[in-house]
Amino acid sequence: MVPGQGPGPVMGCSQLGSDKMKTWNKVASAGAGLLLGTALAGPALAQTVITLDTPEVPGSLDPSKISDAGDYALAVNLYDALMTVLPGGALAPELAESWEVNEDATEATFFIREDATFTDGSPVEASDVVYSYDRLMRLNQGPSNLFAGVVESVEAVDAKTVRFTLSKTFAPFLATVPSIFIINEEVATANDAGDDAQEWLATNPAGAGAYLLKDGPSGSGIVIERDEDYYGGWNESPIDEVRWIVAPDDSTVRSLAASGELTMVSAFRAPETYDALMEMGRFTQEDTSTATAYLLKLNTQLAPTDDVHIRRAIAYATDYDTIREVIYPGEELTGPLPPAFADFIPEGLPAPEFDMEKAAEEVAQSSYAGAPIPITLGYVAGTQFEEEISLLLQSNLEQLGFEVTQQADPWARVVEIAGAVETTPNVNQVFFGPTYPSPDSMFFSQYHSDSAGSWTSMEWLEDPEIDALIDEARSSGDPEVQAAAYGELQERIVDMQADVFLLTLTFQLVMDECLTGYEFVPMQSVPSDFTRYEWLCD
Amino acid sequence: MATRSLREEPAAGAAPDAEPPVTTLPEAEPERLSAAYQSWYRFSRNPTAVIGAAIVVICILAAVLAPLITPYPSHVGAVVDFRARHLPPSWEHWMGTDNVGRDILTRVVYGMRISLLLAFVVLGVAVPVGTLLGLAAGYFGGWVEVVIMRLTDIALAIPGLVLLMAVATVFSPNLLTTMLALAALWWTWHARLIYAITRQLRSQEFVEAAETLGASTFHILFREILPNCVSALAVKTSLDCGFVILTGAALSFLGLGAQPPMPDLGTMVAGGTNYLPDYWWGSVMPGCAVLVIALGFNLLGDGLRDLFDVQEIR
Amino acid sequence: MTLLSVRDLSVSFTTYGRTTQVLHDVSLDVPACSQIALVGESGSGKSVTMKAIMGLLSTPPARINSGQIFYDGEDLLTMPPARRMALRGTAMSMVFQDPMSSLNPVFTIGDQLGTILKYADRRLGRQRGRAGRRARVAEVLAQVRMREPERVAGSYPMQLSGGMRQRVLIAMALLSEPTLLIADEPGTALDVTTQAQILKLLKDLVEAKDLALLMITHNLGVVRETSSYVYVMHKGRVVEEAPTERLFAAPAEQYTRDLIAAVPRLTGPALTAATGEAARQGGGAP
Amino acid sequence: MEYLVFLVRRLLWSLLVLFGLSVVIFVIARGMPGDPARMALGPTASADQVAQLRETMGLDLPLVTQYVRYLGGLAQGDLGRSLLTGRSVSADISDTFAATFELVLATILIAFVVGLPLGVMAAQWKDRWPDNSIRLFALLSAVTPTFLLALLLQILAGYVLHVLPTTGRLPIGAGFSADITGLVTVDALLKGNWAILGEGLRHLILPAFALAAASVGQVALTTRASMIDVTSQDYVEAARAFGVPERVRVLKYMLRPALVAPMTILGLSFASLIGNAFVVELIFAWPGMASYGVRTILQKDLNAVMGVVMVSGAFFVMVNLAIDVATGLIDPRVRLGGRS
Repeated sequence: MVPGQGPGPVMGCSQLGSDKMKTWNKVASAGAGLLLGTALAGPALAQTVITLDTPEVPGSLDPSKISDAGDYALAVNLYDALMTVLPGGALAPELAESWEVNEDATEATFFIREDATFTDGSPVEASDVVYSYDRLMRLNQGPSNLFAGVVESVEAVDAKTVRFTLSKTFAPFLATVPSIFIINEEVATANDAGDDAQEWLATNPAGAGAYLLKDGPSGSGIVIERDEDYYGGWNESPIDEVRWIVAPDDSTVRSLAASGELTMVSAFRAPETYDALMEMGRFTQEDTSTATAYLLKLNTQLAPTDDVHIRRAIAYATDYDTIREVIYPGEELTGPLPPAFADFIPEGLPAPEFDMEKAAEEVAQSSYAGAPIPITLGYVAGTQFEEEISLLLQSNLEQLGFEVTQQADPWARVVEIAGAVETTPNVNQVFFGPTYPSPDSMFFSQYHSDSAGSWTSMEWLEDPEIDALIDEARSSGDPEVQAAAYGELQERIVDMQADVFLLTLTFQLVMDECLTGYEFVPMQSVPSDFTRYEWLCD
Repeated sequence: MATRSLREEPAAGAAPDAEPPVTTLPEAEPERLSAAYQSWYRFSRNPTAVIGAAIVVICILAAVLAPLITPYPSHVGAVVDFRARHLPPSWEHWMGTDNVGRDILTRVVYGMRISLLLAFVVLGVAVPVGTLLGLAAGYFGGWVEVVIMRLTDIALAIPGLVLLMAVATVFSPNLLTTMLALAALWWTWHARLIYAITRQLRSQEFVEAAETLGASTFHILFREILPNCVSALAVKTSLDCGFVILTGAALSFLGLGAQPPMPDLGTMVAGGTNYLPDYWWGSVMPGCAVLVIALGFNLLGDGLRDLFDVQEIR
Repeated sequence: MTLLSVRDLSVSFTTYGRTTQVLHDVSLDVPACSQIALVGESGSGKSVTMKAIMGLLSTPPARINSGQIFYDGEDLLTMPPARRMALRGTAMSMVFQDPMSSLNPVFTIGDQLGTILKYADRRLGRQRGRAGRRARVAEVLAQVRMREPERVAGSYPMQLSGGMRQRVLIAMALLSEPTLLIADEPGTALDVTTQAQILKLLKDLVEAKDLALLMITHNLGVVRETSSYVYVMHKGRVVEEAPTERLFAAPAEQYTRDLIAAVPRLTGPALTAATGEAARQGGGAP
Repeated sequence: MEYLVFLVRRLLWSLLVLFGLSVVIFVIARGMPGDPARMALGPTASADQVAQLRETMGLDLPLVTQYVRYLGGLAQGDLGRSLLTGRSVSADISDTFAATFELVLATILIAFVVGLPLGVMAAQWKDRWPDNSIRLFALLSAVTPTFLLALLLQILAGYVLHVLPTTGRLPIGAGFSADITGLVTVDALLKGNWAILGEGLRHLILPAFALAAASVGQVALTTRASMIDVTSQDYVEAARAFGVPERVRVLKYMLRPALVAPMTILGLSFASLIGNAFVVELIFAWPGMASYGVRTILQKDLNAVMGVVMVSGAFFVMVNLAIDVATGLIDPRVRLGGRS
């Protein structure tokens, strides 16, 4: 029987139809590719594809090397961890269906889901967790610093049970567990060329994540596609494919959006860019408050910012409104903790104010009064808004008798000059958000002596009382003790004006009207886990 | 004798610009045209050369007189006026304003200062060094030649822009580093040029005559040979001014320029890209300024080339 | 019968915005099978005259103000360009002066001669294939006493000596069997003995083939050896003309007398010696 | 035979330059302030860890020993391990080099296909309006800052024309792997994949033209100068006197000897072409060595930076070797007389 002639089976007809359709589609897309340049992806039947821009593709897909939000955004889709973080900061099960913590919080035991599988179909077992953790610590990169000196050992109790033993009580420990992505030990060791499979894992994922690598990574982008067999299951209208296109400049982002290639735009672009995108009509903008603070870190050990009056003068000479309204969108920030940690912020912390007269009074009270005061303003080279803020501050400080030197450095150099008091500029523009959902992440990295010499702690506080308060909160399982310590910490830091609290970062998330599911997660601060998104249009 | 110019002794492969019959003419002519007149005639009839010279002179004058002629000299520093940000070109701001409300024309003129300074410093180092090494390699030959010329070969193979970026991450990127690094790579071009000329001249009679007469090496190098390199050097240096400015702009575009608030053309272009295409003037105006200076020096160099008749220099 | 006749030729040049007349009413005749010399110092206008005859003047800057150039009774200056093109390089041919620069350094001798022959054939409507051209090139090279014509044809100019290159230039002129040969100071760039060989070769060829020769030179010794009639040029004018013997015997003009006095004697023995040398080096006669 | 000698001499010569380059790069890399091991481990590492890595990296050995080790690695194509990606630098670079190579190849092609005819035309009409306009155009394209041109082209294509893509080498997710030669266009051609070939070319146009502009100007100006130089040579006059048609004179007798100069110039200025390729690659997100190079530079990933500079230098040497071979074929003077 010849299909298409006479009343054949319904199945056959529709197949024929779709076959024809496919062939036609191929021809059309080939022709269009040559002439018009429509996307080449082929038939794409009812595929939901999301395209977003990124300033760069991570150098390595290795989850043990995650050092910034961009790395994390990719890894969280390719790999799963024992636990995950929900919007609002609550911890939720992922590979582990449940966990137990012993009384003095020195042991945590995780029970892995029976049905949890890696993308190659093999089951996720306790040995994989042990391997992943040990490898993380061996490489000593990425999130390993969260565990050094805290975790004593990780052992497999049985195939599906794994126990973390801590060397001391460490209250925020559970919040750090979502940072350990679980690697498929079997695959990794099979590809280990004596380098802990670093070479192989740099370009090949071996995880239990919801997405598979489809294309890349290359200097122009990376593509991941949905794993239909993902053990965690899928929502009704999932995202089938996610493409990151490298767009180094804002102008590239805009031209990509103008030619209809973007469904979602990355954060941290210039406000002008978001305005222009919104004018294109097919995007929605969602402004979300984040847990990221934008600070001027003042070097408290270097003249003239070693004088609290000078530090206060700088705080008064900062034009917060102009910065928030014109230069960089954000909300008020009153102290070290952003509003996302509202539960821990004590009442009555004064809001910073812009008052040149008070600034002049503070200068007059300082030991540097009466002569021109040399001061260095550091920021990251090439970031336009940081330059604008630095210029704004310079013009105000010059009115107060400061002699300003601007010091723009590439990020790698900022990291380096943060290593010594003498090389750290007086004023440093830094964004800092929690790397795990706990206030401890904000305090320990920025103000504890153990963190000295890092870009996160360019204040050079090295204050024993501050250290004691942080340690107290860490080693106590009691939320009230913690809250009290955090409260006092904030009051002290605000009073000594270790930082100028510019603003709380607002995410200007611009995405296609059809895309939904974004909610802010206080970890690595990028909207990234695409299992949580849905596509609402056809 | 000692100051015969290259024009009278055309280099091998280089032909006099004039039509062949001209060389047979002078005696048939009632009045001989003076060399100066010929030069001036050629220069002035070459519109591009005149335009080039004009551009260079105007740029240098503008750069020197910047505080007097720019409309908002204070905008060189940290002046911010966010109400006036991104104003389009107008009568008050011929080139518009930048992202913090400063007058772009003012900053472009001051930026030219930096560009010109860069060119003068880089070539101020590279030309004497390259000339000395080229003279030595060409005159002494032997191992001196081998060492120097092999060094130039290696230096040519170094991708300068890439290396400079690497160097800049170690030393805080600033103008001085950029200048020194550029100079460290640029001398090879001049060394090669002077080397080629010296090798040609070394075997010529006036040099041999001087050698026979027992003139000192110093005398031969600097009194006999060097004067014959001057016209070629002038052409090369003028062309190079343009290319040093271009390279400097590319470097500062990549973030290795002067520290703010000092205006630097390449940095201004890079900063303006965030606001393209709506506020195009932020990038395009300083970019065009780079283009115009580089064009000026190139046109001038071209004109000088015709004037001195040293065709082999590109 | 007069093969080439230049009548009242005036040429001017415009350089650097000034116009200078370089030829003033120059007239000369080259009868068939004769050997004529045009002599003058640098800048006398002899090269311009030659270029005007060959149609090689660049206009501008040159301009032919007046005059005629008859070849075989036809005015070259008014004939259709195609006709003139057909004559140039074939019926009237030229031996170039500088063996160093008149050959293209990046092509083999055979390639260059072959190309010239190919287009000469095309203009004259001759049918000759690649092999035919190669044979003709080898034949002409042999005529100029090249010992291994095939090898020479496969060489690049820089692989040949100056004298050999000069002979290649003569071969080039002979390719299309011309009736008039204009020689522009052949061999002046060579050493004296080699030059003498070249002149001897040229003279032999001209006589053997019954060609008319117009020899352009500043060298009165060359004039005496190669011509039967002389035109003397000075400052763009023909100042004297006479049969060679008479000119040397009784120069009419003071300028000519000065010229003769200024030239060192090129004596017979030198020439003879040179000829002997040629016989040794250049191989046997064709 | 002479040609073979010439080739061998050039080859040995290139190896010598590469060796010199490796010394220079090594000295610069080791002379840089800052401890590479410290930088590799980041601010949280302990002194013990740093010392251990120093030992692994061989930083505690005498400099000469370190260099010999480095050279030994180079000879085997081993450039060390990248701190940024954790992979071997040679693997990283070989992943990205093909894209750079394709871009540069296209650029050289454009430079000659556009620049050569312009130069020839300008020389033919010397000092008349076509010459003047071509010269002005060539000068303008030679002095237009590459970054400015790249940005303007991107805006033009992205906002005004919407005809050409502004980033990348192929549409993202095209799923084409250039596994034969590494060049997308060539591989698409070999595999007969016309759609990919079209896309590859469309993506190549803007970056290649942005990068080629300077070279187009340079080639046009040099060709013009050397054509004019050749025009006044006696052999051209001789060809004219013997009735060789103008077309043949220009395209055969003049162009061939005139070709050497623009080719040589392009070779000598190839290092700046590579530098500009970095700028262009960054602006158009071309997945070549640039983005890798820039990122490793910013991370002070020393092995990778040395690798990128070394490979760029080797690329320069390779291209110049190829140019030597080609000019040797074109001009017997080069291969017979050698070149100083």
